[in-house]
Amino acid sequence: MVNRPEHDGLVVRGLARRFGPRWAVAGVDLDVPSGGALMVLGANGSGKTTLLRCLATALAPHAGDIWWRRRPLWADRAALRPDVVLLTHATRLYEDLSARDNLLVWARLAGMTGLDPRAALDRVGIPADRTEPVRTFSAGMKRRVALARALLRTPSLFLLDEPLAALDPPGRALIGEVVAEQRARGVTIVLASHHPETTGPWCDAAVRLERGRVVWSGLPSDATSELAP
Amino acid sequence: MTDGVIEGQWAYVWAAYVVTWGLLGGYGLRLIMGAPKPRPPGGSS
Amino acid sequence: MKLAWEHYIGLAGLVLMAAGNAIGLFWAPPEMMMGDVGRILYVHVPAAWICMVIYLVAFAGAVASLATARPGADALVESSVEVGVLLNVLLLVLGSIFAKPTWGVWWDWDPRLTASAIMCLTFVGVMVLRAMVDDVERRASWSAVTTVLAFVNIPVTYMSVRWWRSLHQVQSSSSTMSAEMWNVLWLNTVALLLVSIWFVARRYRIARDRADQLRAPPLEVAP
Amino acid sequence: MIRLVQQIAAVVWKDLLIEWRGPARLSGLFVFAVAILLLMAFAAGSVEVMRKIAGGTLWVGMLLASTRSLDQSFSVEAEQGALEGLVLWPVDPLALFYGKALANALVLFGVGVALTPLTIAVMDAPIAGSPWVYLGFLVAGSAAVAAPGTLYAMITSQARGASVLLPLLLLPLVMPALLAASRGTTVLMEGDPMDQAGGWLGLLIAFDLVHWSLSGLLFSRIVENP
Repeated sequence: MVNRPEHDGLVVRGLARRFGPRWAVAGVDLDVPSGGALMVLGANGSGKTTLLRCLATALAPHAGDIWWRRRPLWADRAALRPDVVLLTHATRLYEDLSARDNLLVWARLAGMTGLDPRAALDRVGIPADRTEPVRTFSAGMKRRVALARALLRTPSLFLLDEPLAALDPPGRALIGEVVAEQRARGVTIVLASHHPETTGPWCDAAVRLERGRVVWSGLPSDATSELAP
Repeated sequence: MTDGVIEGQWAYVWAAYVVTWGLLGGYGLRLIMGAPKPRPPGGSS
Repeated sequence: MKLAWEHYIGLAGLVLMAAGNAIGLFWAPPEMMMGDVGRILYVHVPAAWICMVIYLVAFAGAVASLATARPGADALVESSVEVGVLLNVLLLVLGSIFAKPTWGVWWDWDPRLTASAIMCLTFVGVMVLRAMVDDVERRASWSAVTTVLAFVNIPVTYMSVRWWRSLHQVQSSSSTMSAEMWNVLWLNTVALLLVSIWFVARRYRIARDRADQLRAPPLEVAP
Repeated sequence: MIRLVQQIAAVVWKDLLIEWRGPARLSGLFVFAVAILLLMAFAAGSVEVMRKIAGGTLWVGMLLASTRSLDQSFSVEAEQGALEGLVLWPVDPLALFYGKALANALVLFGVGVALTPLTIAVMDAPIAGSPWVYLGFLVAGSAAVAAPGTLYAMITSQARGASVLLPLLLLPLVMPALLAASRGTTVLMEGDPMDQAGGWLGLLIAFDLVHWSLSGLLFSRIVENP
């Protein structure tokens, strides 16, 4: 119904999603060129997480369109999901399994057999020989395991929802490295953040959401000074 | 068929008709009142 | 003030039901085997038939709801499940009243009675589930799923119970009816059908109103 | 198709691994079922009554144990939002359903196998009929509870009052399966003098066919939030 997307990156037009009587995302337009990185700012409840979950096809939009590589994201979700990875607040790990078992389980679900989880765990700084269940890990360690799991995939669109939460400074630096690495590979990034001063330098554009709408867009460097709470 | 009649069988017949009208009438009245609370207890939404 | 269409049907149903019940109580001849107790059949049998009809409507609404996700289909599920359960409860109470003078007990493990009791429980489950879920979309798809399964399960339940009973002794409740009695029965069935249509239609409107309050208003276009 | 089977196998493996690693899940289920068995034996009083209710008791125990295990099967998915992660990973919803249903059926079957010698001993009800047909009842009966159970556990794990809601929805639905399984096992224990076990097994398999096909379709329709 709407005209075709103008470029082969991420194109969002009029996106809206409601929860019960409230519109969490109320008509958002976004353009992220292929290989670009967008930082999404906004207070709690401004719609960042809902936006990212719509981009990840976790939620069906109630209005509007999303295209990825000129393909309608929701309609083609079965084919496009392997290209999109979302790193959420929820770790999506099985708490009774060890870090190693978690990676093995998820790898096998993705059809990867014979994976050695050691390398992936080394990358995020979790000792691979730890056999206790993830339940006993700290919040930051769980997030590292979740990151390791995300890195098993080679997405073309990488979505990070508040990736710095619960992480110590080395963990935050790790996220920065990962983002840089992914960008070097041409992966497109959308990142929701409360820390523009940290995540700003990783991105080349920024928007700010308020009550489900884009109220400001510009360079990440301007976001830091202008919009600090 | 009067000799096989069970004693007081009309009581059952009346009970059946009264229950029918009571149940249907009660539900109908609630619908007319416009604000029925027909959901079973244990939750509100 | 113009009345909604269902009120005419409801009024007709009410008049027919009053007339049909009166005929069943006072004019129709006593049943051959059971005597006057057979008059219970004029409310008992229509309740059973119309209950199944209303559950069939619920099933159709559930399939439509799963296929189209339209709010109207969900409201139809909500209203017809509730009216179906109402008739189901009526059916069970009447069955119990009927069992006492005919079989000497308040409850009999007759296949139809047993199966309809199980059926009632499955649909009550749907109603409780609806009450426990706030999100309108989830509630719609989940109650549609449970309604479909509850309905599909009816014949399976009936078959299993009948088989179970046939291995013991078969309780015969069937008896030949005169043409006169059939006419009275049909009159009462049509009356109950009309009344039930009024129930479902009224309840449907209430369900639509409530769902609209839970659903966000249409989004105005951003300036 | 091959991909689907691989994914089903991966989901089964995952669920069984979690079941195995989870603290005292399996043994808890088993003890729960045993407690029901003992209670019924006490309530029965005499040996004649025990023999009559042995089959029914076994299946009531299995059924009540299943509501616990099904609940757990999805509470591990709900705990950290793994269910949504699985859909996005992406795991085919059909593979997800059949994998989880299969794992649940296997767990239940295991409980049934472990419970059998105890039932025979406690209730003094040896299997006079064919043990293979008895095994068939265990397989078909576990499957009959697992298919609608998996679908309903997915739903109730995301609703309020999950632990009440699941048995409320599931028990009336599986009533025919319970009837067929408990009647079938009971006549087997009596030596099947009237050759009824086959008929009950047929009914159970018919129930399985209906629910394994329908529940899979319905699950894949609703597992994605529309």
